[in-house]
Amino acid sequence: MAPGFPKRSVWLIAYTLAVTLLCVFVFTGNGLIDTAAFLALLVPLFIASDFDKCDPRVGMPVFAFVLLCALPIIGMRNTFYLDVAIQVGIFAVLALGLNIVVGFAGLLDLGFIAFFAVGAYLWAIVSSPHGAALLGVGFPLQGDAFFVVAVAAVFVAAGTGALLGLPVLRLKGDYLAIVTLGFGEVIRVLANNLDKPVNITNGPQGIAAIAQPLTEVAGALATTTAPAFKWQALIYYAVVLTLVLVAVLANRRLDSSSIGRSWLAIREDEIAAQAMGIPLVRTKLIAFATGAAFAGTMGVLFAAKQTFVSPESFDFNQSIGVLAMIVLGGLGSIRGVMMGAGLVTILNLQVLKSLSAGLNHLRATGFEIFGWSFANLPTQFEPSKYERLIFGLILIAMMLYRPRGLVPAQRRPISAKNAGRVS
Amino acid sequence: EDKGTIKIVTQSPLSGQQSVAGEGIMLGAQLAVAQFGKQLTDMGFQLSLQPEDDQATPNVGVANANRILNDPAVLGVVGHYNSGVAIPSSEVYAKDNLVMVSPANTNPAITDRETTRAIANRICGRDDIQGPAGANFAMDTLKAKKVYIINDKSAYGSGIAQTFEAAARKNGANVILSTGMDQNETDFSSILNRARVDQPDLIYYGGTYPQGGLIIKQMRQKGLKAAFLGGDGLDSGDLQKIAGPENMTNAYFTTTALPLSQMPAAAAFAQTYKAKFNKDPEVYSAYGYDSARVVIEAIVAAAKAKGGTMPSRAAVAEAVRGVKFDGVTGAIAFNNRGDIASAKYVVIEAGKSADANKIVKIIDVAAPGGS
Amino acid sequence: MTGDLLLDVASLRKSFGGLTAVDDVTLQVERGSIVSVIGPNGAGKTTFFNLITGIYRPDLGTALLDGVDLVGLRPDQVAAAGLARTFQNIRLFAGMTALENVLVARSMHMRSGYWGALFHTRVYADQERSAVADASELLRFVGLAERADALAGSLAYGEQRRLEIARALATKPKLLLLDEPSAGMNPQETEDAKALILRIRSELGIAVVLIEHDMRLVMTVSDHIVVLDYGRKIAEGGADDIRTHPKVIEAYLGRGVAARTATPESEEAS
Amino acid sequence: MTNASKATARPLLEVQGIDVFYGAIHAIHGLSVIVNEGEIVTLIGSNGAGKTTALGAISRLLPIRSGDVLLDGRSLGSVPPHDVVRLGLAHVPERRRIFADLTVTENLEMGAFTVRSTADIASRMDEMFELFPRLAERRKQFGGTLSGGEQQMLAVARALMQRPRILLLDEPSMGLSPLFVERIFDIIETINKRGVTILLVEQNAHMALAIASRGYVLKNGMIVDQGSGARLRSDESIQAAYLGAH
Amino acid sequence: MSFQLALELLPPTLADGLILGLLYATIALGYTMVYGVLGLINFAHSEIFMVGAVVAVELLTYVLAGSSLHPVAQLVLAMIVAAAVSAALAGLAERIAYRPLRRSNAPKLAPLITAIGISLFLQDAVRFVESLFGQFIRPFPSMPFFDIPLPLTPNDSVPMKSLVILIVAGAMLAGLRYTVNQTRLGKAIRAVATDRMAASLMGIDVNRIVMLTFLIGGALAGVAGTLYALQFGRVDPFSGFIPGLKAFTAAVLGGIGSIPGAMVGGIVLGLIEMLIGTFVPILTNNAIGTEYKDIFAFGILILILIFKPTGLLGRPSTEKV
Ligand SMILES: Nc1ncnc2c1ncn2[C@@H]1O[C@H](COP(=O)(O)OP(=O)(O)OP(=O)(O)O)[C@@H](O)[C@H]1O
Ligand SMILES: Nc1ncnc2c1ncn2[C@@H]1O[C@H](COP(=O)(O)OP(=O)(O)OP(=O)(O)O)[C@@H](O)[C@H]1O
Ligand SMILES: CC(C)C[C@H](N)C(=O)O
Ligand SMILES: [Mg+2]
Ligand SMILES: [Mg+2]
Repeated sequence: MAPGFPKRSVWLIAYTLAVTLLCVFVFTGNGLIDTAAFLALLVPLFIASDFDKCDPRVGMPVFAFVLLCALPIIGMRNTFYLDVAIQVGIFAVLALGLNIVVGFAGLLDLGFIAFFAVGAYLWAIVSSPHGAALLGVGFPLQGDAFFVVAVAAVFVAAGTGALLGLPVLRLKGDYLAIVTLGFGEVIRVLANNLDKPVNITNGPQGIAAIAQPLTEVAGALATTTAPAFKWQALIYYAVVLTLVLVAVLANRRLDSSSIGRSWLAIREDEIAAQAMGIPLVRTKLIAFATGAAFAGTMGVLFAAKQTFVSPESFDFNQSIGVLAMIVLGGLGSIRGVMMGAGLVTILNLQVLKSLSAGLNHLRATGFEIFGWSFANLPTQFEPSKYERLIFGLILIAMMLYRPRGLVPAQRRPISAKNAGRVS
Repeated sequence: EDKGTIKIVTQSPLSGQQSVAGEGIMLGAQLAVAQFGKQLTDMGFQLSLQPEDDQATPNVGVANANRILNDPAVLGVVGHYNSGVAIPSSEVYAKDNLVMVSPANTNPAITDRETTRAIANRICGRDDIQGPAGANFAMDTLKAKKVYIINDKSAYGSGIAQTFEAAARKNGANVILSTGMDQNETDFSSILNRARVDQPDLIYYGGTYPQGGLIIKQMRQKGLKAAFLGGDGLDSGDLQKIAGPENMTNAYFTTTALPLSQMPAAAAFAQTYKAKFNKDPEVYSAYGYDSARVVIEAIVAAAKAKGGTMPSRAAVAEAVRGVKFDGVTGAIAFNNRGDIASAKYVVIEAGKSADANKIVKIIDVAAPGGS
Repeated sequence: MTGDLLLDVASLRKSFGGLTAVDDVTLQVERGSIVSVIGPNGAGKTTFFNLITGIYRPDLGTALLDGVDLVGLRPDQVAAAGLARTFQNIRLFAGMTALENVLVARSMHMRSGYWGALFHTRVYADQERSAVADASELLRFVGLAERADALAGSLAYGEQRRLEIARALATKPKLLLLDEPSAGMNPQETEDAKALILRIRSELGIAVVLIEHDMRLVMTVSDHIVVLDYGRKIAEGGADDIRTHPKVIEAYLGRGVAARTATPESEEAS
Repeated sequence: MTNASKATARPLLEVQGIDVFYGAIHAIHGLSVIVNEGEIVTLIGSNGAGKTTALGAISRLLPIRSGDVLLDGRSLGSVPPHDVVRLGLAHVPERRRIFADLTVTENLEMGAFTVRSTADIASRMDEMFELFPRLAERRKQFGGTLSGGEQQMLAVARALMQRPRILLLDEPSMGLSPLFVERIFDIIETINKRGVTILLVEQNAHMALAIASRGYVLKNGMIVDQGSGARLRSDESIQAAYLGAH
Repeated sequence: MSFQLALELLPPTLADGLILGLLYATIALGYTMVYGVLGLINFAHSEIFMVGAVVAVELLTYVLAGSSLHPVAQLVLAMIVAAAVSAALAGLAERIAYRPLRRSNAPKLAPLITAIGISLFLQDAVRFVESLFGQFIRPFPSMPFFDIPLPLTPNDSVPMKSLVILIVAGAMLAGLRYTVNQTRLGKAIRAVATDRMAASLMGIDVNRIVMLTFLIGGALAGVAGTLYALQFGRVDPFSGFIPGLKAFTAAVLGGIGSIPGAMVGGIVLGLIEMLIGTFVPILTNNAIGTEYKDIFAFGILILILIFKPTGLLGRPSTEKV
């Protein structure tokens, strides 16, 4: 690490402050400028989190400032950005969970979203009027039971993971992939069909009116400029931030521990790993259950935030989406995986939307370029229709440009000095 | 003078299999903004329409909703196409009283939930009437006794199939099979092979036309002569194209929309639509058009009430309930739950082509529960 | 044979389809001894290792390590019972550093793995530190201290062989099975390997079973030599017995080698 | 035992000052080697000296940063790896790389992939079974389940199926029984007599130098010594470093 | 359920299951071949299949409809063009999105992401092109010849198209089997599949073989697309997804990488699906409907894999320790 504060640090701090101020004063509500401002605010996060290049004495405070100050302030002005941050957080934790399974242990899981669904339905059933009808006295649980259930979900999901894992973890590589894919579909189809004979999931109608935590707090804080729903979003933001922190910590600690090395060893050579005394199924099972636990908890949060769950939110594409995040970010690289989650989510929620909204604006106002007016754009070219096409192209381009991910995983040499000492 | 920007958003599937209908809604709304937006621009507002793609997926719809919600310029939403997307998305709109006027969502839950009571509206009918209407028709007119019911496992399809089944059973129908079949499936032979043995009088389908058309086609190809009946999801010019005209016999659907050809005001609408977009209107285009008009009228009313200044979202939501006009799709007026005061439920015999569709029956029913 | 019996294999048999790769093999290893298994290519030597380490399940026979029945155990259980091995076709964790390779083999002896790591307990941290210290020591032991942070896959062949030995030693075995440790080493390096094997016994007190085609190595380090051919044991005994055993010369050594290794070096072995 | 006399002076393979890198690691520094037609040339050196890397660079498995490799005077720089075989160069790689999922027979057929005549392939295969009777016994077995030594035989036999003009051998004696080590060196000499030029990497430096006309000594990716097999074998420093204590 | 009912239902169910299975098998081959050679799950294969289907339907609707050719000739023509287009597309995908990743030593999962990218792109690109000419949901044109009933049992019949599919798909599968087992190309494919580096040492142009594999798989997907449209009567830019997923499942079920495995896996899956879809509701008196068929299908898949971890015909790995 650099001994003094390099000049770059000064720039980083100045830039961060400038963008924050700009965001606070320039934010208009929506549109390309805001998107740009918001994205500009993410740049310091990216730089500051790279402790190899950026002195942590500068990086950490900048990082904390953006997450704890700048983003919440901007988010309260426009909760959409808070919502984006929450979504990124949810997917970051999902991605970190999947990273343990795929990135560390090398088990290709194509049905990861199933555990997310388990958590979501768990909270949905115990905290909604629908569930009350099913479960009877004492239900629905109050919103604040959220925290208890979130912890319970860790174990429920981990248990589900273990239950599935036990028979199938002997399978190799892509056989495991297809079984997990099948499992993911089974969970979705079950959710879609378990409205009869006993109505557990309410089938395709989904479960609505799911309770939210800390609504009194949000209510008490409400003012005319900051109504309750904004405070509610802030609460979720805080919860998500905490969970991301926990997830990162867990990922880092596991990665550099003996269990992390066992996963890696199994990924490299199962037979040799076994011969070195690593129990194959148990070690894989731990990875599977840990990943599932991450997903289950986030499922609870997701259900609370959406206040509605239905099977469509848990289809195969979602599993693939999370996988895309971790591969795009860099398999096995914690920072990369989080960036992958951020990138995909922001791209989908915001950048592509802003782009098509921008083009639409040009069309609506009849903007001309080289004498050709955007107003002449035929409806087939309706920009908002091609967001997924562009997304597809971006995926290809990014992978070709950075085949090992945005932040490729690196094995850090362990020296006797830093052994057993990971933050 | 410039009193600020007002945006109206459409949320409908613009990509994916259902994008035809979704685009119809969006273009209808665009036409309405072009035609009626003048009232607002004359008052000094900038008005624009912002199309959003909800991809027929709840998550996407909700994410869009969150973004829209934070754009203070947005005063109303026209959407969605799928009830399954509209329900969770409207939960988001309700957080800040952003009004939603749905052109197509027939699921009862759209207007039945307390949480969205203030902001959710629709200008189409409800499945708890449409389903039973279909059942009555099946029993009374078609004299169906043995019935197969298939639904597409979507919120809409399973909902309408349920209401149909309940009413049919009440009327004494013998429901031999009631099953789901995922909306992406294209192969109905496992059900139809069995039907060849059971020989039901009627196959009811709760779902949309891409599958509905296939069921008709595969039924007839397997030599099944049974009647086919479904809900408004089948109401599309493509139904016949997919089924193949030669297979279109003994097929019916209920809908809450009069065929365009039957609507007096529709001819002019269809003409301008075609002139503007160079394509014929989809079934739900007119509904998108009228929904957007509802929003515009409500904004105008709310703005006027506030002395010509920018109205609040809550005021617009409230104003929607007072909007009254004769739209392309019929008389528009809402009850206090957001349902259209009086909806038409139409039973149609599907012809060899959409133009050959015949109206069998029109029922006028007031929405239940409202006032 | 006298003394303290460590490994006791009786009547081991394994066939693949029509081929009996190991046929009624019996072998005993005493604590602190070095036993070599030699024989022509395809004689069943590696298969023999695979049978007692749980990679394959024998069709017949027993294998006791210090009284523990190895038959039917999974490879990791065999390792836990105190039997470690190297592989003829080197099987390192290529994407991990040399040090990590060794550390992996220490996992077995680390308590409080998962939760300890998650909650970062003191016990865990101490363990981790001592594991790294031990592993570094083992790397030094095999002469790879300098390569600790190099990826195993980037090491040259001979270095990989030594790393495999270090890794196997990290499981703290009672008995170490080495499958052709000197393959790919030049004579000088083979000398080093020989010294290493002797040090494994003398310094670490671990008994060794050695599969090897380098007769100079075999003849000088072995207390006892077993010869397999077509899965069957055709001879056993001390270096001098084997060197002159006609069947062995016929099937395996050839006259040239028998003559060349006839130099009286066997004293070195003790 | 050398057959240097037989070798014509015409260079078949010329390696001209090549540099090879693994990422940032500079594994081969300006290596130059000449192999004349009909010769057996050996490369010796300790573990990690760069022998395998050198062979890989010659047969175009590894990219060359600078320098050139000429086969028969023609630069291999622009020849795609799979066409090197067609020019008559065969390579028995380290770790054997046999086709685990193909049978012994199929492995041998693959060796003659560039040959189209089935009769020709059959006769070559018979020849191999004669040289390696053990393989004949194992004809139908999957390559992956062969014993280590059997795999080694198969790797050599597969390369010979190509009837190359020059054969690169990376430790062909590895894992072979003493009896068969002698045999494999006999085989190498035999095919050399039949006109195949050979570049041999061996840890069994004694025997390698014994059959080689010339040898190069590689250390840390550089050539530190070269000369006739006989001279190197008697060189004391080389004996000390590579040939063992005596 | 009465025995009588079962007796009546079984023949058409088996017939339909077999046809479905053959279609799965034909698509599955594309997955399994590419997997065999590269160890890569080519998730874009489902869209390549879809493009084939769309092309065939377009040709039959707009180009061949007016011609006086026999319907079978029309179909075959459409099929050939569809196969060519699909093959070209598959080759393009390999060239643009996979080969560069191979060269840069990217992790095994990297091509999965480019594949998803291609899928998304193709879906919307086809939708775009199709919507230029009207709606993008395309019905298979009406060709009465293919509906001519052929007697199956005394009181049951199958349409002509079933026979056509049986013959065409069967012939394709047999042809491929021959190619891979008996020809030089087949041998090269198998060599590349086991060890690319060693294959290159044998004088095999690895890139060319990989390309050929994609082309063959793509062509098969084009054929399958045509037959699929014929059988089910409708295609759209999104109709590749489900059959693709099923075919991939079939490939794994049979033993991924194994060509006979893909065929067996496809047929087994088709039969399982059809039998369950028909009989489970009857057996459970409608308590469990047809919508559960995927649960059963995947359940059976999981069971099979637990007892046969490398699929029905997949050989256990020949790696020796
Ligand atoms: N999994 C298997 N399937 C079929 N045959 C096998 C299998 N494993 C080993 N064999 C055969 O069993 C015999 C013994 O093999 P093994 O590997 O034990 O020989 P080895 O004595 O170690 O020989 P080498 O000295 O060449 O390594 C060989 O002929 C081999 O081909
Ligand atoms: N894939 C690789 N990545 C990085 N470095 C490598 C790689 N392969 C070899 N090296 C390094 O290159 C150098 C030369 O290795 P090479 O394998 O050519 O040696 P060698 O002479 O063949 O040794 P041996 O006799 O052990 O086979 C060694 O230092 C080795 O660590
Ligand atoms: C047009 C229909 C498919 C929409 C349906 N009425 C719904 O509520 O989702
Ligand atoms: Mg062996
Ligand atoms: Mg080497």
